[in-house]
Amino acid sequence: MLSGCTEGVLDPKGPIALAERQILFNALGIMLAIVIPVILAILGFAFWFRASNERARYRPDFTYSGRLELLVWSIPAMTVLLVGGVAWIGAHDLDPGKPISSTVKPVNVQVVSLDWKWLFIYPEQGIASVNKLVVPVGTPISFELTSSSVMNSFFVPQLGSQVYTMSGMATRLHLQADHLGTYAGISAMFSGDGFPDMRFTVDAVTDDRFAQWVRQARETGSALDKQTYADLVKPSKAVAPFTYRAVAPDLFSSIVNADMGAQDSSLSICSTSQRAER
Amino acid sequence: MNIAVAIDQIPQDELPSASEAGPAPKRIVVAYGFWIFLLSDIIMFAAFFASYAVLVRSTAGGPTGAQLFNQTTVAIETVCLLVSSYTCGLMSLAINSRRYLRTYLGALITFALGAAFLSLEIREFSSMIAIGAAPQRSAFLSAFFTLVGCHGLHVALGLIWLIVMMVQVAVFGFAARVQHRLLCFSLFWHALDIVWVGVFTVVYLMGVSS
Amino acid sequence: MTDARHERAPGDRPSREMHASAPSELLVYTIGLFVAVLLTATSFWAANTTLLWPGGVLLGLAVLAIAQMGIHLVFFLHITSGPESTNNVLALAFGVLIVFVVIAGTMWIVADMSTNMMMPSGAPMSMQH
Amino acid sequence: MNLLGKLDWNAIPLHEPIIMGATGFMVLVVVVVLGFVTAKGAWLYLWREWLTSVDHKRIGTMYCILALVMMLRGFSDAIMIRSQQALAAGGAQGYLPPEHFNQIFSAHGTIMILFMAMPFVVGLMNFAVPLQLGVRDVAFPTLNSVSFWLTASGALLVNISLAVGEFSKATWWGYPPLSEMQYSPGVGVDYYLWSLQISGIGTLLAGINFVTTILKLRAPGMSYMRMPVFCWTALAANLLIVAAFPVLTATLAMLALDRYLGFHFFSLEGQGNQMLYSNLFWVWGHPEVYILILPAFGVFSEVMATFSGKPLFGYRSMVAATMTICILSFLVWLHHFFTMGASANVNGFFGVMSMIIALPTGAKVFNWLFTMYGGRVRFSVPVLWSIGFMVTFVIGGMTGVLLAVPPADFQLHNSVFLVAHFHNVAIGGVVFGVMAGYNYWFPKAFGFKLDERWGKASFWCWLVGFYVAFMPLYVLGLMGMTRRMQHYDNLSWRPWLIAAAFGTAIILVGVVCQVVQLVVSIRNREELRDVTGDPWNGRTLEWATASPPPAWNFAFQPKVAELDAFWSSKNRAQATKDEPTPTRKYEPVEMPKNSATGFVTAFFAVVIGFALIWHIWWLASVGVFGAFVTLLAFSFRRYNEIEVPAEEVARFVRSHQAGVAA
Ligand code: HEO
Ligand code: HEM
Ligand SMILES: [Cu+2]
Repeated sequence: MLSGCTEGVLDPKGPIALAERQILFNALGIMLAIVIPVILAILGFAFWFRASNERARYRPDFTYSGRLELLVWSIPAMTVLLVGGVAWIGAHDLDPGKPISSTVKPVNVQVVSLDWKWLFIYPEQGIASVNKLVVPVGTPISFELTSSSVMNSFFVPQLGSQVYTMSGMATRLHLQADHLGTYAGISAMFSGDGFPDMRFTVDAVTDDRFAQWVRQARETGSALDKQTYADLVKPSKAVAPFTYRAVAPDLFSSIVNADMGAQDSSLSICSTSQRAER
Repeated sequence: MNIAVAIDQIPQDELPSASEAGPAPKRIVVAYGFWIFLLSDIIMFAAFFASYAVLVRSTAGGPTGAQLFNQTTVAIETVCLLVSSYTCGLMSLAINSRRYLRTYLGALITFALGAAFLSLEIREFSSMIAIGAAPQRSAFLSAFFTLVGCHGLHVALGLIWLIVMMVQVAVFGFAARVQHRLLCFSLFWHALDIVWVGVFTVVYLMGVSS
Repeated sequence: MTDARHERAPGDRPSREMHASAPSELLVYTIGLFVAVLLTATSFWAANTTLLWPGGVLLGLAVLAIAQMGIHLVFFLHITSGPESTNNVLALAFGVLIVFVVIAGTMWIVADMSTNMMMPSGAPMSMQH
Repeated sequence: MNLLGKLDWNAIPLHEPIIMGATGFMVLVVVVVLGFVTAKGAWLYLWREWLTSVDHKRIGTMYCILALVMMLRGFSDAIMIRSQQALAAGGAQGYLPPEHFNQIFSAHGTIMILFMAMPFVVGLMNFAVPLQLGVRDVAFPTLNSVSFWLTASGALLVNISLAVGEFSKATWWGYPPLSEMQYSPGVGVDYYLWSLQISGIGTLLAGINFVTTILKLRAPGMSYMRMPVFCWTALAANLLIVAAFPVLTATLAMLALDRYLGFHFFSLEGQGNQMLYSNLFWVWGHPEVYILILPAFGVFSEVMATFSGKPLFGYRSMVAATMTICILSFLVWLHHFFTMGASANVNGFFGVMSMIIALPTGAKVFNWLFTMYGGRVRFSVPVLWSIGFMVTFVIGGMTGVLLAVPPADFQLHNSVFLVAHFHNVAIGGVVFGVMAGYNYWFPKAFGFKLDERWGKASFWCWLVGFYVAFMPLYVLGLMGMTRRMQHYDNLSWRPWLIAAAFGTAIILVGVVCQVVQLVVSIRNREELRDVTGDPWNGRTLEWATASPPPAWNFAFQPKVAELDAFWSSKNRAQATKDEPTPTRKYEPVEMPKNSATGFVTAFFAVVIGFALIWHIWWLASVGVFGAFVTLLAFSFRRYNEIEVPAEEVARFVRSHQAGVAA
């Protein structure tokens, strides 16, 4: 029933999401093995030892049993040991900051969450895109993420792990799409009035189509420099996707550093004061 | 059934250990309650210390601790507090032996030393603000002013409390309730010293030496 | 004044009847002051000397501070390990545990995240570095 | 300078029909209540017997009333969220615009955790703990009253925000930078800050009071291993309060400094660090949920033992589990932000620590199970809530452990799967627990039982309603739905959200049944009257005195020689039935005197809070001064105790015994 539902975390389209679904199922399975019997026992005991049941033996002195006590602590301990192992190993294997091992050279993408839209910068290709992420299939994507203002969380459920975007910092994430298709992307961290519209789409395309898209992008739209960025950063909701023909090379790092040093604080201040006026 | 009977049926034998001795006397209850309060207060300070530790390098291009702190002032402040803790202890001794004059004298010296500490701190703060090192300058300075200022606020409250207590000694004498409060006061005052040890070590000395 | 069966109030000294050999209270406070001043002076010296290896200074300051807090507890707050103040000590231990968890945990977590996030220079980090 | 700070007529949202309707309704209720009190001429009675009371039973009762009222408020918010999400699919925007919707869920979370669940558990502890310990009151009765009224002040401020200004739109976490002045320039976050700050201080004082009470005031003979389990869980919860709430106080103070004075703790400029807030918030936030659940565990322990007609199975192991949870709950907080970018070692460590809590919790579940084993379980209302809890909570606990697996959380964090998890434990654990406690101790507090039929109806509606309302959210979370969505595009979510709304409607019926239960029980109180003081065949000392207990709780100091003192004494008395009542000399009882300190201080706290929210500095100073003078006046009061004459005590006992005999 559930797997029939599209677009969820149970319908993975990449290695990370696939592994995470497996971990989810494994952990769930381990726990159900104990939780279901417990639930049945609760209902069974309650039913059998109801006061009106003449056949149940009344044993008011049954208040301690060393053997049962041992059992009581060791059954959950076994489960915790198993699930804890899964958690520890999983945390290392699927660490969002860990690059995906692959023979294919990864594509780098820099992600900036704005109020309330997403900016994707392709530093090697020298282009940028708003609210639409295009990636070649079978290629690891290496993300660096930051925010122009409040906290957000970059999340493509069908590709796997989410990670926060925070201004003044750059978080890391590695994902990969293994199947052609279009996937939904969202912000998973509440960021104010425009939050529900902070959606983007992910197009996983062939290498050729990707190259073609890059070429197209290079030919259309305007260039993204500090001026146009200052325009872009103004709060807006439900923005239709578009691309930038070129990107100022150090734009991402200046966004990350915007509020740190005095030199470029105009970038973040301008976004924020406008929003405050609302 | 008859409840009075039921309670009487409970065997009553010797009560050996402290945990079975029944409700503790008021003095112990009050002091213990205050003890728990102090622990919670120190945990609050822990949150400020943690924030300071996290933000100490975040000077946003502004002045650092090493540039701002004057060790001589800190040393004098420390001596004031230490000696005031001592005189506060002497005051408790006077209270236990119910000597008015010594109590007032102890309180007076404690108060004077506390006030001296406070005025030094205020001087330090205002001179920092005067050269632009205000809490709004950087995260580091926000954390500094908050942590140290919170301790200073406690000292100020302690001074007000001390005045109130002396009035109460004058009005009620060494009534049990006044004695309990004085016990709490001395706990409070000593605990502030402990916090100050943390402050001068972490903020001033480590800030200057590293 | 306190019932012998009960534990002691924090801040109270053991009653004289029970410990006839206990030193005079004035002496206790005086020793406390003396040792505290000594430790404070050592701290100030350690922070300013060039004789010590820099990393050692921080460690030394930390140890001196903890020692001094202990002195205050014992000589000014009269905390002892005796059975008549078990509850006081237990509460203190709980508090110290929480203080440790809050400070160490916060520093650990934020420092870890900061290093992971390639924070630009001047980034927040723990003080030990 | 403006005398009213930021306050003016625009602060009252006259153009918002929904808000004005809610406000009108609230005002109406208040007017009706006040009118009723006036009509009955009960003001003096109310002032003397309740508002200035320092009796722990009265204060406990008022806590519970506050919680029940706030539950209605929080629940109305929930209905609005649910109906909005059932409507706003595809292009539809529903009936709540974002700025309104965002306030509602923020208020719902804040209210449910801090002004519903907290007062309820504190109220139950207030009522039951001193009775169970066999003492006359808590350690600091006047402080207790201050605590209660400060909590009520916070709740009042939250409700004022409905009519004057707005509430926070920055979720119940209040994460900066969203909650900084820059992004939340309105007064909403300030309402959040000061209501939490004021009630938080009240809670902290209550925590100190209860730790002291439990550790220092127990009936003679009640060693730790003879303390009722509920007292143990109360001790653990209050230790957590004492340890966790100061961190909240500090954190909120830092955010307030950022907002009011331009400090840079968490701001974007000045190199503030937003991660620090998240970190400190959860240092408090995680223990907070255990502060709520531990007393609920205690209630279930009492209820299961009493209604199974057996001592609690594995008492020592229960105590050990309680204290283990108490300590462990301070070592897991990072599981609320696995996705912030910590390294694998940190995530792994906190993931594993979180799971370890399942160990003592599991031990508890098994011990309740074996308490039923060999018992005679009477299915009264409290037991139904308890069994409903056991089944529901293990599911919620399991999904919690699932979320504690970092890679799983990378996908489920902030999804409605998480919303389902915490409602599963908060409703299935805390709400069921306080409901069990409410039904269990009500006859003790008022001398008559609650109606069983309506109680059962309410239970079944809540149980079924809960499953219908929240199981769909697990599915939706796996389908990739995030929390806090004012509207959404994905039409395949809609059927599930409609189901959830339907479930909420069933819960609504349950809530109505509860109200009816109370009304019916009050009306039929003579039939439901319990004169014995021991309606359930109880085991602990609270059942050894009359219902409602006299102000002094026990005419004679009970002495305790074993666990379940009252139960064993009843058994022993049965064996030696014919012995005559020993004649005892009644002694006068010293009781703490009533005091208006709590009420007046809290009044000034509201003034301070309101003034700070609206930047009315002079008024804030007046408030501080007023509070200070109030406390000062209290400290100069000459007599804090009154003596109840021996004859009055004797008269009460005799009339009670006559009632029992009749
Ligand atoms: C009363 C409240 C309550 C309780 C009791 C719990 C209990 C637990 N919680 Fe939950 N929680 C609560 C309230 C919340 N939790 C949250 C969020 C939350 C998150 C963060 C998710 C995220 O943000 O992405 C995690 C990882 C957990 C884990 C756990 C665990 C492991 C337990 C354990 O204590 C459960 C232990 C119980 C078990 C396991 C069942 C019984 C055990 C048996 C039968 C033994 C055998 C079973 C096993 C060994 C599996 N919680 C939030 C979110 C707040 C927000 O974001 O707004 C809230 C309010
Ligand atoms: C009585 C039935 C209840 C219903 C129908 C209900 C419903 C909801 C809904 C629909 C949300 C918003 C989910 C989202 O963000 O998409 C929510 C959030 C929340 N609820 Fe409840 N709830 C109920 C009871 C409770 C209780 C008893 C508690 C706590 C003790 C609670 C605590 C919370 C919290 C903390 C939030 C998060 C608020 C935020 O996102 O800031 N709820 N609830
Ligand atoms: Cu948690």
